[in-house]
Amino acid sequence: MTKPLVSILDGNTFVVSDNRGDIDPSPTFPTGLFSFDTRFLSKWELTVDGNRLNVLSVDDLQYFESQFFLVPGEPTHYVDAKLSIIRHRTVGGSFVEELTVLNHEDQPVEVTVRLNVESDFADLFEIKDVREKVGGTTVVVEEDRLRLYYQRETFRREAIVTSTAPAEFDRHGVTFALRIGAHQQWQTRLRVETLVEGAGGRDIRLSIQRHQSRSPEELREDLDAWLARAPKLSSDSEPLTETYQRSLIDLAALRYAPLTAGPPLPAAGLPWFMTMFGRDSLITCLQSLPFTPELAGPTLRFLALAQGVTLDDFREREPGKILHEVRYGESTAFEEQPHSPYYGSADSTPLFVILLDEYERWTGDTELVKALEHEARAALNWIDRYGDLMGNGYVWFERRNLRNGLENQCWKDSWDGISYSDGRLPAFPRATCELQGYAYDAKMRGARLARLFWQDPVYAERLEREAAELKRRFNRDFWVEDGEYYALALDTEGGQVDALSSNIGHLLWSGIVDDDRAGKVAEHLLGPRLFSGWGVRTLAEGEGRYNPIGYHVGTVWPFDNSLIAWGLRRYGFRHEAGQIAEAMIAAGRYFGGRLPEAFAGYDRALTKYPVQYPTACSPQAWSTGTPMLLIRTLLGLDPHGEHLVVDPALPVGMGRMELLDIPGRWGLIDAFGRGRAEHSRTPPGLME
Amino acid sequence: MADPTAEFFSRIEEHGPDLLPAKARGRLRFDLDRDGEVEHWFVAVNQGNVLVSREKREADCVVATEKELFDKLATGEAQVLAAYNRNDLTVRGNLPLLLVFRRAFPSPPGTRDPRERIRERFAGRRVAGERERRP
Amino acid sequence: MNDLVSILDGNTFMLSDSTGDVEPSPNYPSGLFAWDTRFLSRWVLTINGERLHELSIDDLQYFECRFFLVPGEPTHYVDAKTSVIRQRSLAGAFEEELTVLNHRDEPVVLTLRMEIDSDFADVFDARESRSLPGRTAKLVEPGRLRLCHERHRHVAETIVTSSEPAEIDADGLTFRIELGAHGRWSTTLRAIGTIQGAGGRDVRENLRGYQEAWPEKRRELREWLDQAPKLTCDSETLDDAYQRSLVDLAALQYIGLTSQVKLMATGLPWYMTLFGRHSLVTGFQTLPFIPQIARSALWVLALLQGGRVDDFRDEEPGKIMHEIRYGEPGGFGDSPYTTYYGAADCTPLFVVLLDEYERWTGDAETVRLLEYEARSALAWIDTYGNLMDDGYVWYERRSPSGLENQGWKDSWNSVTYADGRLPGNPRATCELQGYAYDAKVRGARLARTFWNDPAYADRLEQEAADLRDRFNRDFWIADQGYYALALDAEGGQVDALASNMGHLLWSGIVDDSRAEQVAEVLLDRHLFSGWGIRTLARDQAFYNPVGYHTGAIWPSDNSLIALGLRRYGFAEQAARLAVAMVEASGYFGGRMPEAFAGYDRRRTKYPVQYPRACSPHCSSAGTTLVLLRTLLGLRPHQDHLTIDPAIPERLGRIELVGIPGRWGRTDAFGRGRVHLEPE
Amino acid sequence: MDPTTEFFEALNHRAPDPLLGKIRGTVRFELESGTDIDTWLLVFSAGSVSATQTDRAADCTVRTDREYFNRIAAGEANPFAALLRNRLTVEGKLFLFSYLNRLVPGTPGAHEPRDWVRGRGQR
Repeated sequence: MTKPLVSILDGNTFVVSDNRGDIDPSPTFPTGLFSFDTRFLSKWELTVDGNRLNVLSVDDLQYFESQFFLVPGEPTHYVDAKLSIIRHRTVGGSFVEELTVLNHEDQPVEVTVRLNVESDFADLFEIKDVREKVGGTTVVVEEDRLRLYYQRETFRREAIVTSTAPAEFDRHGVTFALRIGAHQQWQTRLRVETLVEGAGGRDIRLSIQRHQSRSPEELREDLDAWLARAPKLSSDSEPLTETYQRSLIDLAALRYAPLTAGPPLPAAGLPWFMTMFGRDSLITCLQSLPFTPELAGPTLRFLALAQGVTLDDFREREPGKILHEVRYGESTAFEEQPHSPYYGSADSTPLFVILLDEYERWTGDTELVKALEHEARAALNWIDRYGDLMGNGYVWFERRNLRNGLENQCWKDSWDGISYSDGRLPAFPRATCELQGYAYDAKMRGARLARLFWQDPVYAERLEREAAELKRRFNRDFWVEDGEYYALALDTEGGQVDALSSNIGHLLWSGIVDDDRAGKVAEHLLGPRLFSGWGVRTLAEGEGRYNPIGYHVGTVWPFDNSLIAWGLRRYGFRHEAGQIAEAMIAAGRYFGGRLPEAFAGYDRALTKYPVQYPTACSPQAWSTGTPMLLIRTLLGLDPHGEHLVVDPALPVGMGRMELLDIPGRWGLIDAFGRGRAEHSRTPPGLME
Repeated sequence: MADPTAEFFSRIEEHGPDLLPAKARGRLRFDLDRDGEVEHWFVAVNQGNVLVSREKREADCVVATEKELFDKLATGEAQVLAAYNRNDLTVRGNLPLLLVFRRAFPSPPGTRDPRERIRERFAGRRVAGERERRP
Repeated sequence: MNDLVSILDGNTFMLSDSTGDVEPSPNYPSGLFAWDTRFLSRWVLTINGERLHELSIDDLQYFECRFFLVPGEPTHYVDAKTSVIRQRSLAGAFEEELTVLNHRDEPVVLTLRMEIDSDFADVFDARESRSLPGRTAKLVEPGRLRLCHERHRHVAETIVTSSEPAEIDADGLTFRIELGAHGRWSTTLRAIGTIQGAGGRDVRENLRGYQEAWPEKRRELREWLDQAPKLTCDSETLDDAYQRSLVDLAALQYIGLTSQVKLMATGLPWYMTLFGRHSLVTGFQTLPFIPQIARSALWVLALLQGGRVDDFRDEEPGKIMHEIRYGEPGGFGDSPYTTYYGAADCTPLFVVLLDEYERWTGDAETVRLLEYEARSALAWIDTYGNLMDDGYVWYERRSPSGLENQGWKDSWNSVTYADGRLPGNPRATCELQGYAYDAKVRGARLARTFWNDPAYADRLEQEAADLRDRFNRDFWIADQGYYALALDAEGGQVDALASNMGHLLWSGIVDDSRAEQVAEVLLDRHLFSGWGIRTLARDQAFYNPVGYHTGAIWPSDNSLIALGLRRYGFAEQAARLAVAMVEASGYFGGRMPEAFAGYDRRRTKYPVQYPRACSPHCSSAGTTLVLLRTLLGLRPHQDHLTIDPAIPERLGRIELVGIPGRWGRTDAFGRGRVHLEPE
Repeated sequence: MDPTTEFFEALNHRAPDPLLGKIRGTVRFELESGTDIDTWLLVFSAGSVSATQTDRAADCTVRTDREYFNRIAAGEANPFAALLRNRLTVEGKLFLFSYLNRLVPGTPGAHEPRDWVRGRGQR
């Protein structure tokens, strides 16, 4: 039986344990205390008189705080536990665990409480495929602390364990020999400090104000302030309000401060992606602009600062290119992994321009648009120069880092993400359809920026001309005549990679779809092959590689669906957009309002609940942004000049929706909407 | 030697009303097998009154078991439901009627009134009703 | 039991791990059980020798659920190429439909195997898994696997068949299957358990409802829900709890082997059989909603009323049964539980329910027909119940394997002095005296109104009044300001502070002058955790927040206390208790367990689970219904229903439509007006 | 002249570069070789940058050994990776250090992506 996992996080420092609170190395899922892509605790195992404990219940108090109620031995009916243990933990810079042992007996007891502690200092990359460490780990037992450190040349990471109550430390953990009086309790606070060594043996991260260890109180205040700034949603649909609240909190949880920039940015997802991803961050910011615009500015600045200026094959870096991923672990530090940073994605560059424009439309922050003119132009140039590998006006990708670069440099980046209808894989380079959509949108938006803020009408016209040509060419080359949808990609011979996929939904969002074809596209998206009833599948049922539990070839991705709904709305398919929103919100309900990275593509008719995708990342930034974009879509929010246009289209049964204090260039404004029919609840026993 | 089964039936014919609910009514037949030879006991219960005969007549509830076991039931050594659960006693027809009739079976031999034991144990320790309050 | 998955149908249930597999465990009775006998103790699915892992579980109905599985340990980024859907249902027989999906673009050959075994253990032996006397055989027959256990004339059998051809061996079924690209394959496995009765037939054959197919069940469930009053309220939590409770009450019904009427199984997994106490309490709780539950409880318990003195079964004439078991050990006299009578509270409660039942339904016929049994019950109170000849109800077990404590708190350590000492036997716990008092008062009404015996009525009322006086003299601890938990054999006060006192309010034996003090103590922080009232106060020697009867919180206990508070006019306190319970139920998906831990609410965000508590449990399900009754202040008054709502503001509007009773059907409506501080 | 000196000298002949945006600030480099340490001072002022060997305090100090900085200056080593493994340390304003990424050359022999695609034959 796979035990449920419990995680708490504060930016890219996080703890994942089993539901007893124990950490035990597992190859399939990273449990441990992690910070900056390094595992600082690989074992954190509590025993009482040598026995593991069993969980009665788990309180998830805050994203950075949880509490476990435990008893010794396997719980059995009718036999009462004489002891119980409460394990209260928080993470905020450092990891603090408060242990309380309660004696329920009428006489004193003597117990030995022990924590087994180990660290393998694994780089996150080494957890998926374990390998021999090059450096060495040293354990130092001191009077009042246990120090574990790892050294490889100048690279040094250290974990320091201390306890407020007297303890015996040894090489493998810490022991407390206790005598607890009748109905008394014993308590200690264990603290685990992590050290990423930099100048003068001090922690590199000290330069980041945000990194300083923060108390639960500070974190709580910070969270309250964050929630107070966000628009207030009130709605008849409990699942919707639930998922909105959850999303706001998760997005707060995922904020982290990279080494080089001040204000926090959204990390991509727990546990595999607790770092900056160009694509994920840009899309999350697009989704959340109407709600938490404070993320977009810093994200744009950071990505601009890290924009490529020179060529580098190992890192797939090119001038003007926006990064794919930054990592801070050992394998990156020693240039075995290319993530310092890695640039292997073809979509983050156009998306950078798109966000910059959308950001200005909402916030009116012309300063930033002017400040980043050079970077925006460099990005637009990249599209035509380095993106256009085949010199035929499309954006292509092919990796130059053959060791550990990504094969597919679009959002569906698993090896089998791009295939023909019959399942064959096309040769490289590949030009996926959504990339062309993004490029088109980037040019159109770039034109607006050039005209309004860069005083360069000539450049603006040129961009618009190029965009128009691209759209014409695209509708000629990508349209699959007999299937009446857009091909997933073009291959090097200009042939159509003809699988039917969710990517066509992004085309609507970008506006590259010819108006007379939009209807067909919408039909496909909501048709039985793509729409599972819980959402649009990444790949249509019946395609060669379709697999309802395939990462990019059949599962349903919430963020994907949010962009599709937005696109449908853009082309006036109000009802269809509502259908997708309804499905997502309904699905969210079964994940406690927290939409995961992805879930299985089985037909809704077949499953009462959306089926989990094995070990999907959760929370995941752009899944967190999904409910927000859906709300924007349902209410039809769009900035026009200095005003916010509201044009609600709520599905039947969603009832009333009210979004108050939407921030933007207009100050704060409210939006209202109402679904036509009231929704009725079925008793739990009778759900079909 | 005496036949516990026969004694049992003659006793309930006499004391039926004290043993059975006033409103109890119905006809039971007990088919008791002694090495292949079956003897029948027919019992008609009406307003608690009991008429016993040895006829093999139609009944609402027919109970089949071994004579040997029934002798044990008749003396209280065995219990009806336990016998039924282990399939040593089978029933056709109106099972609830047997449950009503169950009240007629005696206690296990040597059973005493629980209150007597208590009285002995606490003899002289206390007089009912009068109790000194302890702080 | 968060990591276990159960489906049930009356006293038949299947309890497996979260992948649907069954392996014997010492800590809980996993497997397919019916009539207290385990018919499947092993039911493990493998593909090419590999165990499966769950993606998710759909609980479709109480009698059917579905597992989505993949072979091997699921990992990120590596897509499973096969998935398995395992859909099971219980309706008489156990059926499991296995569907294997091939997600590859090419054909694949797989070996699917179901490992099968049965130890035919009694539900209690399942704990110690000791092997039964008698012989067990595994017979491989054409098209089926037959497992049988034989002990003397007692024969239990499990027969497993498959709709698709299988290779059958003594330890299970094997399928070698070939699936096309994206193909699917499926088979339906059927396991039937039988116990041989008259003429080798399944003793359960003649029972109505047994062997129903599940579409039939679905229809029955709809009808059941349609009969119950409709609730509309602002609180989704309350609504969930109400719906869940109605469904669980339906789920727990089974048809009695001997009585052949619908009975209430008590709690999954340990108590899937009739308990006198719980069916009486549940009958009482559900009267305003589903009166037939009370009706069948009264009838079956009357039928099984004690008829003789039997020390092994703690049986006495007129005594109402504690518990009935159908397992083999009972049959062979290894255990007294075939029909066990070791309970001192069931007998008075029987009379209490009979009267309450008539007040709601006006079914005088039943009251007349059960006169004899009711009188025998009342007689028991003064004779066998009155062990010390002092007019109180006492208990002391005579059966070596009987229960030490024969009140509702029946674990060994549940009756103690404040300092933790255990009193000697016999013991007279306070709530028993309350029940006896109430039984006499109600019995008097029945005698006068229906049995035409005013003399008897007068006598009962006289006795009740005396009892009330005596009780308030002997049980009241003046310096503490609460009632003793019990009296010991010397007449000393067993002075632990426990929830039992709340029942005294429900029975009406408390002097009006003391009611206020009692209510205060009940809602004081030592007893009231913020989620509910603890079985034992926080400052008592034996207190243990995870102690079954020494600190845990029992919903059913709280429901009777709420009724008691209402009876004495403490509407606000009752509302406070009710809303706490409702909020707790929210964390159990509306399904209140048998009990949960007694930690202070300030300390826990969620109510903490009691280890392996029974769930669903009939009188916990009944509790939600009592909470509604309490909040709306429902009381039958001759031929009318009186309504007197006391609803906390944060529960908002409550509307209960179609409340059945002697008045036909009527509605109740109330709005949140009581202001309470958050706990 | 070693790569380090070349690198810094070249900065002085560099035309004002939009890459540097509007940043102002000073970065001090301490490059030790054996016993002696030679220092360089970068001065960013509104789009232009100058490098001198003056020895004075700055907003941000970068320390490593000369031999390793030669590799950075030649585009062979990655400054950010060096920071992560503590091969190079930074004190003061980290964001100024990150502009170093914009000044150092690309990796020697890196391919123009289009050439890479065309040149597939050779691989």
